[in-house]
Amino acid sequence: MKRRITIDPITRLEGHGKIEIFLNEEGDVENVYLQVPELRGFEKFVVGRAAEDMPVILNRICGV
Amino acid sequence: MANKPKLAVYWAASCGGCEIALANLNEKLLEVLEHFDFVFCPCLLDTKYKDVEAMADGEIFITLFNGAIRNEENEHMAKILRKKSKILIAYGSCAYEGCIPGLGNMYHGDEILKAVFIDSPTTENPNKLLPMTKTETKDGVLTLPAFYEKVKTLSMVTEVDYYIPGCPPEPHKIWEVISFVVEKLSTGQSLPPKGAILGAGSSTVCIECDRKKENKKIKTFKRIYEIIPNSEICLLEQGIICMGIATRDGCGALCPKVNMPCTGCYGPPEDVLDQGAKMIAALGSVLDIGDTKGLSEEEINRRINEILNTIPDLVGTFYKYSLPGSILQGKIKGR
Amino acid sequence: MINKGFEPKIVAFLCNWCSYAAADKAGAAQNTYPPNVNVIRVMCSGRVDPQFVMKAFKDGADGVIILACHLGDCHYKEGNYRAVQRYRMLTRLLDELGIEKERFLFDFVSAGEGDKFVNVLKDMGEKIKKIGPLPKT
Amino acid sequence: MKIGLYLCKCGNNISEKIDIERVKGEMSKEVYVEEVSFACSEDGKQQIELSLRENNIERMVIVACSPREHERTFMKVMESAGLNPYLMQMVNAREQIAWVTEDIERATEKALRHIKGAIKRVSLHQPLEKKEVSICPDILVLGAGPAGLKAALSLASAGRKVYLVEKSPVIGGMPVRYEELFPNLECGPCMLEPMLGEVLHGEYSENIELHTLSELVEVTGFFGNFNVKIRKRPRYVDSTCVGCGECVAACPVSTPNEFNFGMNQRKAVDFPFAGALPNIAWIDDKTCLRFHNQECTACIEACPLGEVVFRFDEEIELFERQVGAIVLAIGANLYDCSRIPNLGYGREADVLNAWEFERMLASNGPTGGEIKTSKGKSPQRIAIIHCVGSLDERYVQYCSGICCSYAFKFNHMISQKLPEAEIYHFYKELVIPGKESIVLFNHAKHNPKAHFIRYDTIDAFEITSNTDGEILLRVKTEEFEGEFLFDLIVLCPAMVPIEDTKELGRILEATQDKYGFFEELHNRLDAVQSKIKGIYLAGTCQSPMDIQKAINHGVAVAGYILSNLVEGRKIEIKPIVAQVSDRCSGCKICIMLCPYKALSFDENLGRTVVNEVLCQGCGTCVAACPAGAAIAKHFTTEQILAEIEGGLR
Repeated sequence: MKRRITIDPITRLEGHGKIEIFLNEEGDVENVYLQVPELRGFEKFVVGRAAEDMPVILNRICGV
Repeated sequence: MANKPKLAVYWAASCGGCEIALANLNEKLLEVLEHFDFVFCPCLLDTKYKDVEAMADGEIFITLFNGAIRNEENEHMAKILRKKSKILIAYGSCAYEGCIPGLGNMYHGDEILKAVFIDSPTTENPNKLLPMTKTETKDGVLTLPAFYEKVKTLSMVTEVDYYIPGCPPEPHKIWEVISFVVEKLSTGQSLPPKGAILGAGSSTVCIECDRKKENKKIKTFKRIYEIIPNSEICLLEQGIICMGIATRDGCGALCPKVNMPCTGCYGPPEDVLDQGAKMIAALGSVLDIGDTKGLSEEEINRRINEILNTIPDLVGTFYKYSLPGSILQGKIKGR
Repeated sequence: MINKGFEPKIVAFLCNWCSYAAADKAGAAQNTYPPNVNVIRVMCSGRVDPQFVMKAFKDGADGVIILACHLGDCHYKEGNYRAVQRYRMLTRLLDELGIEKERFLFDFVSAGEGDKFVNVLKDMGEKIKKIGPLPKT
Repeated sequence: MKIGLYLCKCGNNISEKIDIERVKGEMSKEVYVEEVSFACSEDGKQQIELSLRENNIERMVIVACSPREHERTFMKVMESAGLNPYLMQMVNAREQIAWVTEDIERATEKALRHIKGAIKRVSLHQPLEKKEVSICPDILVLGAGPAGLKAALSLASAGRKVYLVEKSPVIGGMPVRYEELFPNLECGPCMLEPMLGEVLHGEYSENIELHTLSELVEVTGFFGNFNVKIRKRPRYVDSTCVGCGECVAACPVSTPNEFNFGMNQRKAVDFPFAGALPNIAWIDDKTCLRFHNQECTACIEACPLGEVVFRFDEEIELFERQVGAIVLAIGANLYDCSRIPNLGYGREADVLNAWEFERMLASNGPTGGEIKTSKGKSPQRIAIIHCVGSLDERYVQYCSGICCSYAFKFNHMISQKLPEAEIYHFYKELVIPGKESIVLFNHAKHNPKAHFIRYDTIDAFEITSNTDGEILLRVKTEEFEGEFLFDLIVLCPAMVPIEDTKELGRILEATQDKYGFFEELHNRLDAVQSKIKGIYLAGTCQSPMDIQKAINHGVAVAGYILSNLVEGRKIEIKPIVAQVSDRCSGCKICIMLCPYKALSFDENLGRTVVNEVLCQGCGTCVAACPAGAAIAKHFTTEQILAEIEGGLR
């Protein structure tokens, strides 16, 4: 029987992740999708800020 | 064991620094565990969303919610945790006022997606694909939470009981809140009124800063790489924009203590709605444009502008942590 | 974009001694002007907290104006200088936040200048009509 | 909280433009609404008062005319209804809505917006109470020239204690050194001496504590309660001196006499000039031999009273006094003519400024009143240059308004003393204000020896001397070019602030105008009050003026003080002042913003405190306070935000 296993969220790491595992009729893994639902957009909002603010802003990408 | 109140810690749009601040309680964490059962914390425990959803309403005693509301999932979790928790605390600057992710409020949501997935020089995306909330695959439908146009604070999407400011909150302040709550509970006393700010003072960082403060007059603003500041005198008086004057106390003036200006992570002090507005009010009042007697309006404006030109980025400077929680919440869009 | 029927909402902060008196003078002269202005009386233009300006925009104003005594004529000596300095700084911030310069003005109106008061308001109204309403958040 | 909304129809001034029925209809049930025909009339006030009582109203919004017109009226109504007068808000429906809006519907909507704002605001109002502080009725007067003397005398005769502090050893100011005064050639000392006598030993002189050779060095406090510190330099001669002058004759050392601008010598012990008051000798320790390690006793020996009069061990004395008000009457200076080098002043001995010439004309002056050149010659050709430094962007922009008048007095006095002398008036503009100056002008105009030449800029002159000791004056203007030889040139320079203005301004925190004179509160309505409450301005330290105006200033200041600072009456503090909560972090942003110096930092409390006597309630500090710790009573941030929100939403 085909099955779908959802691991949401993936844990004991920094960040947000979700894993979708699709099993085939035999119960073997047929496909796995890793999704990262997280986006904050540092790439965009650092543009135009003062250079000396970069260490202050970018160390908030990951605080772990 | 079973009688201990339950504690949850969740992160929405955040960096995990708030979890680390909690971990920095070190051996005191063991004391926390004496009083509470940790039931949910993706960083540390394997509890899944569905486990949380399965809990009874109000089953969790306290949820420390960190992270801003950047997408649908953040909001969904905020609402779930609200229902499941007796006390929901906006823990850390992101949940309290939007913090660094809130700088995204200067842009449209699609501008951000484009910058990240299409224009970024390290991204290979020839088909210019953008994340979608629903994707049909041969295996089935995959979903992603919708990316919001605007970052919201926790209180914009659900009712919040208390706030703990800071990016991140200082561990000793977190301990203060926890022991305060434990003490109130063990002695049967009532908790502070809803909406209270915990783990911080009501004044500003200056009250914790030992630097010598005199009357202020600013001829020109200095960027931090331009001078090595005197470590005894108020940084603002040396021309460095220190947000300490308009930032709630509680951190112990960490940054000024190491000769760096406060960047404002504890948010505005009590009864101040907008940190940036207050910085404008204060700094705008002490610009030293010399003797104005007999000067024409043009000359006065020229002198004011000359000083203001020395600040490169007002929003990034004054609203680094508080844009979504500020009065205007971000850039007015629509043009 | 033509904004037919769009009547901009303007919040005007008037200082008690000069510009508020000018508004009264315009009244006494029955010098009519569009009624789209909400007047907030403050003792001095120096009392205008940038939070007030932001709050006005937030609550639906399409334009905000601060009217003060002429430089050198402030009833409180220097309050209007402080107000000008803050205004200049706030204009820059509001610009970064997407609020056009036409929407936030500062001007000097003495107690005798009832006509100027009316003209400044009319003029501001016309300019805001051209750029349209401020998008609501 | 029960809010009462009273709608004044103002006859039909308001009701014909604002649909009162619609306003009533849109009010929520919690708001009590009532119409009044003429709210400000006796009937109207009674109606409101009764209604406030009968309906148990706690807050009132009154829709009527401008608060500038009737806010006080309705505050009184509140009081008579037993309510705190500050629990009220006015909507200016007449001047700012009914009279300026054509369309009834839109006027009504505008009124509704303002009413909603007012209702939201008034619910946040706080009851406020007036406070009172007691005062010290004594007064410090700085400067004993005509203005200061008149102020001191007026106050003393009203029974007030006056501390009259004069920097020099002599009282009377400048005019007491002039032989004759314009416009009617009255003798300066004759005119002023009765006043000086009054101060020294008149009916009310016991109310005046005079300190010559003294200066203000420090002041703390505020209107009603200043603490002033005075530094008194020693005179070395006590008040038992009879002023006989025997010591002067005996004194073996001389020095240039500054009271005659160095035109002659005086002794180490001397009187500044003949007839100077107080008539007590004065020893100049910079010159006297005894202060240079020499054993001179010439004066002691010559003195008919002997040693008892002398106080050589006197030292600089510092003392404090409590006063309620301070009068600044420190006078003015003449523009330094040497800053315009082409005029030769300071270089050519026979180019004098007006003060030097006044002393030359004075019978108690260095020449005994004789006009003569530095070589002792009787001058036959004299130039009087008006407008020196005046009306010139580079030097002094203004016209002092008195120079032409005294220049024509000079003309008159010269022609009396030297009937043959030719007098040339070089002027930029002729200014002869007032009802009397014309007499001296006419006299000069009809004087066949007087010549008038107009110049456009002070650069028109080139003044040098020739080998004969004559002064060569070349003048070249657009209309006129010529070369003259003069024996004497008199410059009439602009009146400018005295050097002490700046330092005293610093001590008192009294501001100066763009020219450096003490700045008045209002140039027409309040020229004798400084911008600091309780510090008054009299005479030429405020602006150039003649003696008449300076005397008037003295009286005006006394009048102000007698009505503002009444013995036994407390000073009422208006409730609309700033307040600083203990949330203040001590950043000190606010302190320098206060134009009234009402804010100071309290080291013990660790925060800023407000002096409610000085605070005028402008709210600039409140807007600036980044900690939200400063509060503007009756204009709180929360109240104003509520008014904004109420009017927009």
